[in-house]
Amino acid sequence: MHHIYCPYCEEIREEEEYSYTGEAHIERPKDPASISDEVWGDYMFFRSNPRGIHHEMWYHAAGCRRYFNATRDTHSYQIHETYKMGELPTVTAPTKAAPTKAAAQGDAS
Amino acid sequence: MTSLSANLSAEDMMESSLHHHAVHTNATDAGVVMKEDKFRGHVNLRGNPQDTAFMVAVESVLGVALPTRANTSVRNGDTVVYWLCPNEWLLIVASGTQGQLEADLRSAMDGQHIAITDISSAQTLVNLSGSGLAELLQKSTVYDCHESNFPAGKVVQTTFAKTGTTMCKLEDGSMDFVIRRSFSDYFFLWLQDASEEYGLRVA
Amino acid sequence: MKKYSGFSLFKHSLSHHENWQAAWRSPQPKKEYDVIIVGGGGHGLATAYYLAKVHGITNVAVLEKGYLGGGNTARNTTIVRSNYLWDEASKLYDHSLDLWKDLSQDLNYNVMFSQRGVLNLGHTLQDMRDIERRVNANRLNGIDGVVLNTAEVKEIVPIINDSQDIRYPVLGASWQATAGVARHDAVAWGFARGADSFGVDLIQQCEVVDIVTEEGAVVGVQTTLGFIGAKKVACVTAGNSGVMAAMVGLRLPIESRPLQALVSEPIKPILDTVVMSNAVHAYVSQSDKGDLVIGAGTDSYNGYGQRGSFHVVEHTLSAICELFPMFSRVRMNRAWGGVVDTCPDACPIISKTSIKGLFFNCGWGTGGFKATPGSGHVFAHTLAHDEAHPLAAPFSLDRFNTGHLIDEHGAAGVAH
Amino acid sequence: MSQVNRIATGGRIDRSKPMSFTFNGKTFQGFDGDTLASAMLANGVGIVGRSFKYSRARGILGHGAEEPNALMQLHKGNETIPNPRATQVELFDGLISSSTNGWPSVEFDLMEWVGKIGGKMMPPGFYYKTFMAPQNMWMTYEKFIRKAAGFGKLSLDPDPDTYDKVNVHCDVMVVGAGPAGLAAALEAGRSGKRVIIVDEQNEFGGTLLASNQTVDGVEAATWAEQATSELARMSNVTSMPRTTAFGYYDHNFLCALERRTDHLGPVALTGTRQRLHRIRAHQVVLATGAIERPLVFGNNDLPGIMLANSVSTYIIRYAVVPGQRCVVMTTNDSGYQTALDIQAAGRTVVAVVDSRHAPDGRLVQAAKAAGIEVMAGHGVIEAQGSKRVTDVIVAPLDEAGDKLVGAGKTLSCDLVAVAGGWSPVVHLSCHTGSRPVWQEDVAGFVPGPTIQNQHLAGAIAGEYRLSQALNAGVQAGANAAGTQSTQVFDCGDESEGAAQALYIVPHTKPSSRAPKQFVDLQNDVTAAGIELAAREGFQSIEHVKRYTAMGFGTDQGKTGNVNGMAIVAKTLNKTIAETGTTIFRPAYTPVTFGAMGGRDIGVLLDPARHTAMHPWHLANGAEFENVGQWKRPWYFPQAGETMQQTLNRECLAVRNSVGMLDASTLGKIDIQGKDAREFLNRVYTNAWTKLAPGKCRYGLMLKEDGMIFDDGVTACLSDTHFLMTTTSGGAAAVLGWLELWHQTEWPELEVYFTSVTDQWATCSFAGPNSRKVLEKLCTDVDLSAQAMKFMDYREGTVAGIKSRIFRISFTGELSFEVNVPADQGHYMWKKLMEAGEEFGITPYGTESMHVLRAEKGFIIAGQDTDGSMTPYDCLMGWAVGKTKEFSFLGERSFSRPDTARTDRKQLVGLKPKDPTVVIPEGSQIVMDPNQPIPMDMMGHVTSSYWSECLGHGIAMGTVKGGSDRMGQTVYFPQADGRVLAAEICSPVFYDPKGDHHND
Repeated sequence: MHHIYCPYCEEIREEEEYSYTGEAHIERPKDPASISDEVWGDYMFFRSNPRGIHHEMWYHAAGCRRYFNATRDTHSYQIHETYKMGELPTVTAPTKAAPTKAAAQGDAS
Repeated sequence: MTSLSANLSAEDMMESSLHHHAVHTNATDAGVVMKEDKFRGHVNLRGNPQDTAFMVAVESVLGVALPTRANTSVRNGDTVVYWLCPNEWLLIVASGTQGQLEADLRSAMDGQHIAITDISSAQTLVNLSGSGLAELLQKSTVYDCHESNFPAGKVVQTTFAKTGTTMCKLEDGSMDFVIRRSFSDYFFLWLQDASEEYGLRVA
Repeated sequence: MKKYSGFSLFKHSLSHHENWQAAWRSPQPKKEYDVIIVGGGGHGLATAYYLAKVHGITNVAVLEKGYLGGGNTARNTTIVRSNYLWDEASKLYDHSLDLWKDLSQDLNYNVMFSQRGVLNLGHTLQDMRDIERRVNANRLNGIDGVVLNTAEVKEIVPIINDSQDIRYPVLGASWQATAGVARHDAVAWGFARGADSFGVDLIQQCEVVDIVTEEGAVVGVQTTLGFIGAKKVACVTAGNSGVMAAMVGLRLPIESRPLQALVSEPIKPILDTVVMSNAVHAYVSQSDKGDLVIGAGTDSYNGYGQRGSFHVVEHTLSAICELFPMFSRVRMNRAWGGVVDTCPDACPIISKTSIKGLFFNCGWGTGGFKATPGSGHVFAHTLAHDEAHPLAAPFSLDRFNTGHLIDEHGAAGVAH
Repeated sequence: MSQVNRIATGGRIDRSKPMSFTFNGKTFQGFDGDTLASAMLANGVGIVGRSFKYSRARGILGHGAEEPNALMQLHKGNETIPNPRATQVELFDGLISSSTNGWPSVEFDLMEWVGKIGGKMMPPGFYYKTFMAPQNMWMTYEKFIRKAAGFGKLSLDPDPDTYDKVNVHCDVMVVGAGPAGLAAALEAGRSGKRVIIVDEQNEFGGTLLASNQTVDGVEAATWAEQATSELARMSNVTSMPRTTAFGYYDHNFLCALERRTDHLGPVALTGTRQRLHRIRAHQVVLATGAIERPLVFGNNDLPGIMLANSVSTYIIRYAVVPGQRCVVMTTNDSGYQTALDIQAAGRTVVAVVDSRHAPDGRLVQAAKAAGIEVMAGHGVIEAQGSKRVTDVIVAPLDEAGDKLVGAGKTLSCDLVAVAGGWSPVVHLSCHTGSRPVWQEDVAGFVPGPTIQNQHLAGAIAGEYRLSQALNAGVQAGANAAGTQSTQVFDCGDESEGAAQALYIVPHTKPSSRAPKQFVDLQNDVTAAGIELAAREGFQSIEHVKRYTAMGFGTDQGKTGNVNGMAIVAKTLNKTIAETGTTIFRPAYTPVTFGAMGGRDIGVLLDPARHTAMHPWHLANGAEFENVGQWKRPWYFPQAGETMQQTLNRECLAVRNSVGMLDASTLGKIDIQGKDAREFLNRVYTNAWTKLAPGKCRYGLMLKEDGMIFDDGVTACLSDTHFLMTTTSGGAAAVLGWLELWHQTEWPELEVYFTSVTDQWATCSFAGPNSRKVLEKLCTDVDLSAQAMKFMDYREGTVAGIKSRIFRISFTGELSFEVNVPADQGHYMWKKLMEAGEEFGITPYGTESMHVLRAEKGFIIAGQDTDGSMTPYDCLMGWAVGKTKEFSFLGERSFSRPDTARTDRKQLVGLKPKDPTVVIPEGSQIVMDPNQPIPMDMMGHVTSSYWSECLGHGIAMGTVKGGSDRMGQTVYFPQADGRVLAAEICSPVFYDPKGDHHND
């Protein structure tokens, strides 16, 4: 049962107040019309899904109704930090850079 | 209330979402006492607290400065202001004055990026008190309502059973709850069930 | 492989069961294999079995970082059904159901496939519309299924709460009589024993730490037991698929979520079928040992911890007590979690990748157990021919670029 | 009946409060303070149950949560409780109990013979090896197998009890109120921190209550009482006996079950039977103690063979000696304490059989001094007897304890107390994913490393001696509370002799041929079975567990697991550390479903949301439909009407005069800010730049994949102020969606969103006479067709209430929606009903609303769409802006190859060939009704109704390439063999030109 610090309410609150809303720092392509189906599909569906450090968004649904980011270990469930939208994480994965290429790119039938 | 025609009183036309529960009442030594503070004016205010023009304008209308510390509230006579999030407040004012308040605020903040929304009918204010309150709260919300964590004046938005609430601790130790209209029947059913062992009185 | 039978049991009892042979060897890895299957769960072992049996490819290793069948195979609620909505999905799952029917004899291992029937309850008018739609689609695809009203549900499950005054009354259900449950461990062990008998190397306690490629093609894997060469690498690693993909700098349309399940203490038989309700999130059957086996919903967050949050279990149990008021006095014996690989359209990925020789079979989410034989069967074909089995073709990765998703959320909800 | 084994004095029972109870129909006496188990033993009850697989007679082994055998069926009727352990059931007067297995009785069980004969054929895994042929016979075999399944029975009646939950928070949570826990709680409590201490037993004290040691000169039990009452006096400490911490979840969240009335029996049906405590603790102290291990030898499951420490507990705490002539088998000093206790209780100690060759600890000396025979370097290799142990065979062992070095001799006895060492209760520490580690010097698994704020104290960390436990408790309490303490307790328990790590006592025959040597009594797992599993290749400890079912019982292997793991290790020539352990899962002891369901059942399962007009709907006999959490009127039947008759009446009223719908449940979002228009442009498919104040527009909302996810009408109140409506079920999701995009992608847009769903009550009245009705009540708005056009919005006064008036239509008729503050909604509804009376205004529900909109071909998102439909698929390209500057959400996906196909399923109208037919919703659509199965399905029927005003059935459905198939005939094969047919047509069946709503 996660116990999560809301950077807006400035308190640790119970998991029941929040809903998880997916991987953080995924930017919508600036000009969707100009990009390939692969890049668009990548943006919509493909995720890094690491076992370990993960930057993700939570929505304080039963609280202040703000979205914020968390750096959480998906294996130990330890939350290293939470930070406001627009801010960058201070804790990042030590290992090789998060994969950027969607597995479906190129020939993938 | 300005919107009412002269020959009709508020009571004739208005019905709080908890109206049909007013009949429920039992033991005078009830451990939980529920009192609805109905028909108060509820106004949701959005704006940028870093913008002094905004803060000054609001204070000039309300007579108190907006609370900018998380989970706090201020009071000024009949007016209560709850902090909801860094750019959102709930103003609870005397019944029927919300229309005027909205007008005053709009004129005071003409041209600013704000939002003012009258939600007086969307929710109601319920006060719970009594010797059974602490335990009732433990049954009803995941938030830690112990005095060491919940001093008078604090405002918390959290879960209440399977719905949500905004709650505020009062000086006398009782608690005010903001309950959404459409959930108020559920709220009362829950209250009845959860306060069974303490006894419930509707004042 | 020494045949199992009632007679062999009797024979061995005379020698106090001292002479049973091992169900499978514990070999050291060879230098190279034609195919390396990463992941010794049901799907991986089934893939190895059919590779050897159907396609004659036996220079195969299954690498398992823990123990065979120790992941989701050992953690699911063992429901087997094929009444999915869309043609692509229902045909794949029904192919699997066909294999289930003869699996025990095919493997000479009793997987205890018990066709006791599965009910999917409807609680709202829209639920019932979806059920009608799904059952009609199943029927015209040759998959058995009927729509039942509340009274007919009550006939099949006399202990169900059929009151229409409850919060979400049972309005009806879909009923697949040929669906049921199976013994999850036996499925993994049966496939393992079968694959081993064809010469497949099952290597446990061997974790793949990297996938080695040269010029965009797979050449092998780096493991805790050293490098092992391979012409083809097939990842059948469910919740860990994202981790595998990351080894070659790829991402998948998958998020790994905790899925929890629990069992009660054993009680005398009281429930003879499988009852599922997506709407109130409750899935329950009773095992041959007497425990009520219950599936809860997925947690909302990514998690590899094989455990979830308590409120998810609470939510399911309040629904269970609503549907079966007498279960309120039963006690939960044990709860656990698995790591499910959830896909945006709640359908699997059986696919090549942009890297030559690297294949993935994943994305089965909450519903993979039922597909074990079918998944292995079509994936083996895909590996053997470098070309998707017709039933697997719709489940390639490129559907996420073309938009040809097969959305089983709409009607299937949490598709246990 | 006399209590043959009850001691005249001592014990923590109240002899002045005798209590009678029944077991398997026989009546016995016990005392207040007894458990059912101690009372049974006091009365000389031997056999309490039959084993799961072999139906062997079983007696009581332990005295608490570890008990594998004594599973009871308590009470009668709907109060019956299956499977509680007799060792954990507090005795009360009138308690009714029976064993859960055994036919015709536990004393004489026919299944025992099946077990004896068939047993040889039933090694672990035998199911997997047979019952395979023929395939279809498994269901038949299974029927018989299932007959033998389960322990207790369940009543078929609903649970009469109530349960609830509380959310509690504390600084320090102490689990276990034995010596370590009490010391920790005292230390933390004195610091003023908020402390919660729980213990599963009826009183605090744990082992202190069954000890004749002293703490700083005070009797152990007395010290416990003093500590307990000091804690009770601290207002910052919550002490909870009868409360089991059963689960330890992430971030220091623990669940504990408080049993409030179980000890009073089923008399206390009022009040809460059990309460679940959901505890969030800053720091946790685990002081859960240790469980004594039995030893594995031939027939070690016979009644009369018990844990030594349990025998001592029965004697000292309950004043019960469970036998006359006792053999103690031990591998460490603690067994000697039991021998002394038995002797002190006036019964015979035949011998202490010690596997160690030169034991000489303090207790060993004491036992020898007391004249007790000690057989060092020996082991009990086999017990004998049918329904109770009558003899044991004792043989000399080598130093290591794994070989016999001489002939055995027989000792006659009726009680064998086994002391095989201790297993720390690590269960809770495992729940958050921490794997226990083997610690050689304490010969047990102790908790592994964890990231939780967790402290260990006492036997759980292998600190078995009383003084160790107390002092560790003090330090753990101090660490948890962030204080310092130098307090040290003296219990005069200076070090004992080293224990021997012995798990299975060798027999003259190999395990496979020796009498059954049980490891897990509840699941009938034997040493031979475990060796067989290893032989068959099940070498991972998890495999052994799964193949043999070791540890899968309701005791989760509390007594058997470590012995089993040791046997696996031995078989594989590994160390126990190498073999490792299985991981324990919640619950530590079984937890009632009802308690976890709490109050969230019945009407409280999920909130039911009501509109302001709900009381009127109730009073007027509405049938309701669940829409999301809302209760919406489905239809308003009148006496004697069938549902269809009601719908016909309601629909005709709208078509011919006027009808009214409560539309308050539609989601409403107030949007303010100068960038509101731009924001709408981005989230809706159509253009909002030119929508003038006082005008409304219908909008489609898509996910990025281009699929419709919600729709609704949005009104422009002013250039910077809009009111958006959403579907009833979608309101929360849409608001979250808008906030998501604003907060994460477009924070620069100056716009605010506020939910006003509950603020406005909406009376939607439609029909040719709707204007006339409104005109009667609205004085300050020109409602004429010229002045207030279709899709216009006005503010005005209706029935004296300031209202928002929309001229929008979901029925195709002239139609108005009056929105008033919900406090006045009920009043407004009544006034409109009054005003409409002369026109026969008719309230209608969602079903008629569905019919009316279907006659016009309007979609219902979620019914006609399913997350796989684009606007084009719904033939609603007209609602998609083609020239919008910003690429609105979902637009990009239209050009994906599959989404761009022209032969996608499209939503069309379906006109039944037989006008009297209403095609069932959900019917699948085929072109060739004679095609053999599998048939090619073209789509399905999403909506279908009888249209009274048109006089025929109408339907909407998805059809592949439907828009190019107008006029073609499609077929709907039904389950009952009928094949219905319809013609593909425009979905607009009624008033295609829209004269009515433009009227």
